[in-house]
Amino acid sequence: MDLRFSAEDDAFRATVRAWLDAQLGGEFRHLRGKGGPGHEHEHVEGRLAWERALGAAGWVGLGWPKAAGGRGLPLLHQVIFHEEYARAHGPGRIGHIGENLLAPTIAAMGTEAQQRRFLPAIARGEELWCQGYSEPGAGSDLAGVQTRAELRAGHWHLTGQKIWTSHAAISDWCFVVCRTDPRSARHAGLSYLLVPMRQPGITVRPIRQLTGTAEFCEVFFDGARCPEDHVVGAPGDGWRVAMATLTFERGASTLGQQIGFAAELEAILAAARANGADRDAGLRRRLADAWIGLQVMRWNALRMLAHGARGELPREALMSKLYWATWHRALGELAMDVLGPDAEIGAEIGAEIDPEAAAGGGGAYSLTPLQETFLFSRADTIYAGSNEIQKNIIATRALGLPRGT
Amino acid sequence: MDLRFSAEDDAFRATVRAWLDAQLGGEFRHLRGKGGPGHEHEHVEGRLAWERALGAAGWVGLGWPKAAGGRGLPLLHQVIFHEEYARAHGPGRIGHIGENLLAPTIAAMGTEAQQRRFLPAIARGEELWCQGYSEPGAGSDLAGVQTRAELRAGHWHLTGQKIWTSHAAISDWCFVVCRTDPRSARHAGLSYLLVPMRQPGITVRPIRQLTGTAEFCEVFFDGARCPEDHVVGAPGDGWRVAMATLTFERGASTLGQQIGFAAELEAILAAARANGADRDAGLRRRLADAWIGLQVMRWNALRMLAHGARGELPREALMSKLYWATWHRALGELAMDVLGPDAEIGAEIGAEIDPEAAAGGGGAYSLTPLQETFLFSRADTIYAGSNEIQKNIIATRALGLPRGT
Amino acid sequence: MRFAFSDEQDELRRAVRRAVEARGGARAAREVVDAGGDHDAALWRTLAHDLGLAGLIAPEAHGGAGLGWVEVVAVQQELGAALAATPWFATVALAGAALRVAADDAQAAALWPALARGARTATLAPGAGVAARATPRGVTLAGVARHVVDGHTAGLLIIEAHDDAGEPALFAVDGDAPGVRRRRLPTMDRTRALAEVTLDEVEVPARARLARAGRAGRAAIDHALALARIALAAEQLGAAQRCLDLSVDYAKVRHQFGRPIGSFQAIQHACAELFVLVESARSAVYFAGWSADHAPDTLADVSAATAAYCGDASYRCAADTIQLHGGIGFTWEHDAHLYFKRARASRALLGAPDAHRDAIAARLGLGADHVAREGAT
Amino acid sequence: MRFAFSDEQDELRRAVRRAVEARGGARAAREVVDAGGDHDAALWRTLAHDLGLAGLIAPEAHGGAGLGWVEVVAVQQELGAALAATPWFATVALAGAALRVAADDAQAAALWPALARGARTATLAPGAGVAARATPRGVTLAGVARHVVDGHTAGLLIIEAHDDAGEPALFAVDGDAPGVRRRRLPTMDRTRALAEVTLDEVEVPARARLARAGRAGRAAIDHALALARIALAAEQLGAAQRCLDLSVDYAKVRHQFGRPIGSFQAIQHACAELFVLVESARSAVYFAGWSADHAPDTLADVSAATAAYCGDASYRCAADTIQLHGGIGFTWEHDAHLYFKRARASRALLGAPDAHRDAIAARLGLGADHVAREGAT
Repeated sequence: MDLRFSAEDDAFRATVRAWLDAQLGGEFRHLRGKGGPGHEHEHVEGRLAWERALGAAGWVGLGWPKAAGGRGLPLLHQVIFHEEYARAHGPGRIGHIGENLLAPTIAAMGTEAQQRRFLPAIARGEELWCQGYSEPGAGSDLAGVQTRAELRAGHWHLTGQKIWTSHAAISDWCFVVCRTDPRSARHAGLSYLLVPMRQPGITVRPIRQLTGTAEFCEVFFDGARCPEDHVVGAPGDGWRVAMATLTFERGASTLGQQIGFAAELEAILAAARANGADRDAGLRRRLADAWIGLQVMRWNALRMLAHGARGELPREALMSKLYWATWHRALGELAMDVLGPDAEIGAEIGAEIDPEAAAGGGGAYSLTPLQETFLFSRADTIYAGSNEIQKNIIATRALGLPRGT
Repeated sequence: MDLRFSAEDDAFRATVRAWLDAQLGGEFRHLRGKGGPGHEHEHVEGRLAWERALGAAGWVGLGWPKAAGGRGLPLLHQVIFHEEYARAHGPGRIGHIGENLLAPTIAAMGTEAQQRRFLPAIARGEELWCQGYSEPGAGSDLAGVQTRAELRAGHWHLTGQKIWTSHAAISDWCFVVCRTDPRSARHAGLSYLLVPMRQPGITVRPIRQLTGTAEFCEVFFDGARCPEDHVVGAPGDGWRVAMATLTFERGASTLGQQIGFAAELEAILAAARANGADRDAGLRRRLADAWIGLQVMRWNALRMLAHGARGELPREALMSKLYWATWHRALGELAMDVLGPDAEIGAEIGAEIDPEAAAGGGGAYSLTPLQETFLFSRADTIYAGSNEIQKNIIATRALGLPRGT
Repeated sequence: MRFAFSDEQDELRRAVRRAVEARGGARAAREVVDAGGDHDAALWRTLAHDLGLAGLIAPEAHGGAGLGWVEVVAVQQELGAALAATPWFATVALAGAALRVAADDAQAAALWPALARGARTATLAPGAGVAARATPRGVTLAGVARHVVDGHTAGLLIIEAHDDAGEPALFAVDGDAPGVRRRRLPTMDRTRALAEVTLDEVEVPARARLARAGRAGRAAIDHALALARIALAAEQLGAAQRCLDLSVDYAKVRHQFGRPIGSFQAIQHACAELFVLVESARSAVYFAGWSADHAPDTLADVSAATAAYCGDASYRCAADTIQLHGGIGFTWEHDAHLYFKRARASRALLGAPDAHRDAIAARLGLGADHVAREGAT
Repeated sequence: MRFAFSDEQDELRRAVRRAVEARGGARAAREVVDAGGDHDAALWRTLAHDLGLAGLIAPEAHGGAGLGWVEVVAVQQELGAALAATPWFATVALAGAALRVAADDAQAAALWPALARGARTATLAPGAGVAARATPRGVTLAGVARHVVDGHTAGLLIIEAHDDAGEPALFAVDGDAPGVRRRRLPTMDRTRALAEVTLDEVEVPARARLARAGRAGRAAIDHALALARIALAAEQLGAAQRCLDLSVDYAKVRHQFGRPIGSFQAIQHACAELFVLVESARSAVYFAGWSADHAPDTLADVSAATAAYCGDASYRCAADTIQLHGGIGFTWEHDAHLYFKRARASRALLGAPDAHRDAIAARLGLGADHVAREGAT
């Protein structure tokens, strides 16, 4: 048992910190703390520039194999990067999906031509990707995908609809799981296509969510095309490729995420001290319990990462989504209970409702950060595998219980 | 909306109360508060005499049809009887299964000969019944029954094993669901037999439970017999009869049960006031919540009973087992938390362990009443349909959700 | 014994249901929200004028129907199911409760008729934020009442104010009286407006103090709040039932993995748990409504128990409704978030569940010598 | 970074596992319970003499292995999995923690060797029930310590006692010293003996007061308890893991409705939730064990967090194990109730989870001016 970082780790951390401090204290100062879950609408142009700055400085693809143009850094160094990134209040990473999902997939299963075409642009922070998995009729059930692609004259022609697609409006590319064998069902006959987003035949419609902002999009394909060779793996092999993509997220960003959680918790603690909610023994214990839950989350993450650094992630890693989503949702509820009746009152307290904004439809709906946490965290237990799906996965994969029929 | 008892109700209540006070203040004084769930081993002989006294005074079969030898009293009068019975600390009713499960079944589905043979003896409190449903391989799943009965020379010959049978050791009769068509499976081919318990070929073995006492029994049938005409309904029709039995419990005893719960809660409140646990805001709220939960339980029961008095019980009645079992189990945990470290300490606090009793095997295991509540209430969410089964029933029958496959 | 609405009470309930459904149910509330408006004026017209419900509990002598809290429960249940954005709750269940409990005959005669006709709306502003100072001409009120339901639109404000000795009383104040400043607060739940009401040395005559003999001061306010909480609980019940209905209906039609999600045990058990909450809330609300009219001695406990139970139950139903709907339940388009936000706001209105539990604990004699013992250690 | 046992630590863990399995695992604890006995003497012999574990943390100079809390965690995890009824926990994890923290060199030299050899057992009696009065000859101890683990059998008692000013200290007292009366209490969990220890004017020399420079008084006791709680949490982890294993194994073989019950989503999700608890408890216990040896500054918080988490997690695992087993889980014959009773007892030992939360809340600066504010109102 040795839970210290090495001297080499510490040196790497210092390098990261120095660079981030310089950038986020300078040119990109206005981006500090912007973007991220629930805030993807903020400072989009600035954050696109930031992606290019990260790429130029070599901070994209830290964990990719060197052969694929990455730096091949060990998992713990990636973790350190994310920790420092969070501590420096780095803006929400628009490039996350390309860097951490698509790129490793192409590196592992793509052709050499695909690697040459796509990886450098991702590493430079120049091309952005979004993920085309979910559909209105296939949320948790990827095998229920109905978007179709037909091969004609050297191009795949796509028809169908994807949903819950983050960054669709600003992405250059989308990796799309779709049905290329019309007679197939379920897992068979799916393919994994790389589709340019900026073309006729693709319509993106933002989905307004309960926070009033639009975090996700619907993407409609109606005759959209991509070249025949923009398929990862063989046609019909899309299920396997799609599943592989899901395993590439090694959790390196987990500790960074937790630094964000810690900041939220600190804000709630401060609110409780300020409004006297901490005089209530029940709230005190819930606050302490939230703190305990966050420590345990950190210890879980360290354990998984320390293990993962030596190879495959252990079966215990299957619980991390369920854990943080449940914790964070409860934190949102705790925040509201700490604020008491004032929890209702929105951001522009002290100001009248703006009648013009209200007339514009949707009403002026400006939430406080804790209200946003409360509302947006309802999605945490739904997206990227709902709590129910996570428990199914733990039961069958970690515990070996027989699949339900 | 009118939640008052009528003058007629009140008069009936006065009659019940007077009789109970006379008996339980006199001849049967020593039985006050004895027996009942978790205490079925107490004062068995005295309680058998009590059953006969109840029968002689006309207090058995209050709700049976008059044609079947009952008094045909309305449901609210039955409720009043049970309330008064609980208030008077009447002993646990050994005759419950015969009176409230078997007798209505025979009244509704038995032959005239069966009614003549069995109902009067139950009404007199003279013949006791136990229920032969569960088996080691068929707990929640009655259709999985494997006990077999074969018709030879005018008698059914039984082979198999039942489990979780209350009062088996002192019962005269058992109604047994068993498989009479050996080629049948699941719900088909079952029959509902009336089997005398005092015969060779039946072995009863008490099951020691986590409280150290034996509440339930195993019953082994090895060549036990009953006459051919001791089948309720047609041979092969046992599933339907068995299901009907389960619907005859109309919940008349529910409010009486709640009076027992209220006494437990009062003891816990007193303990909290005495040991200062009520200085803890968290425990105060949990105690208040237990009190609230009990009020709601009572209001639920009144609503179901008032409705049931006019015909079929409403679908809402499907929740009562789940509600009280869950509430009571939580109450047991609350009792322990109120007692704090002292919760561990058993009944004979102040006395040394009795080395002889200890040497006798099993150790002297004398629990306090609150410890018994804590431990025995773990069974509440399991027996008579576990919480999981209750939720299945609510989902499919009350809410109309499609059955799982 | 009859533990259900009478035929007349049920007809009242159905009439309200028809009225809200004619407005499209929760769609009407959504339109109010999207327009940044205060109320669904059309629905209010129907309720107040066509159905005469503004005077539901007003004495018949003052133009009302003279009915009781069981009828309030019947109406509120349906308004809650549709998240109706009307002045009914504040006017009848809040201010009306206060008048019912605390107004003497002259005050009732002065205040009820306009309310009963639906010509004037009202609200109640409980709390300790306003001070009352006796003057030669009457009483001067000064302070701020926050989170006042419909406080910026109500024609009549019933305001709790405390004198120098800390004794509270209720005062009837015209919403437009000089010195009254009001502004709507920006709330997360936009289907029910909350306002801040500032009283800047507002002078009222002595008769503005509600003063029914023997029913004034703390006891009257507590009684009025007990009634108001039952009305709120009825609204929560209606909303919780609607959430369960939405969830069950969706679970029957939404397919994943080739079968309706309602056939999965996880979904079934979640719905079953909500069913228990909803039906138990119903028993509590009906019992409490009856108690309000017939069992005043136990009303405080019954109301607190009902409020605690329904506050938590309705929040849980609304929260789980989002989860049971998956992604779609998280969108602005779907009604789930409107129920969720209302449930959260209502759970903090008129006291949080834990505050009700504390009140019950105190009445159970728990922690009674808390301070004494703390001092001794 | 290595967040797992080293090879040596894991070999230690496996050796303990082999030892408890050779005794039949929980069956040995059951035999002790059924016989009304105190300990599994055979297992204690193996642990203390064959494996030399009585001296696990004793300094090498005093006959021990000089190892640390990660090793304690490794041992306790396996003892907990089998509910082992031995003096190891009280001797090493309770009294040993106190000696490690608070004994000066002379005291260590006097007390450790017999313990390290397994020739003497020991325990720790924390709490405020015993008074220490200085006398010309030394110190007189008087009072009652309750719920003392193995208090009636331990050869050495480390007793917390408070002087007239309320200052606490730890005293090493011979179990057979004149004036010491002890009796075993009848407990619900019979696998761990609790005793009441009465000190009737027991005279001890001044050197009985553990007095390592700078590590005495409240700070030393808190430090020792922080260590002890981590050891208890490790035991809870082992038991929780065993409960989950029992449940999962049963769910795979038990059939109802024609299929293994483990294929029902209700069972799957219940097991999945326990898995999260167990694995999180493991992370906490391992981290805490490492912190005990390497991060003293954060030890108090880490220990409290671990104790709170593991206390609740192990109780939940044991309780749900009964439910997941259905009727059979409720029988005396099945081990589930042994784990359940131990989990309940352990959850109340060395402080309940809520007490640990209160301690953390205080360190987070919550309610810091509680008393001041209460006084002001």
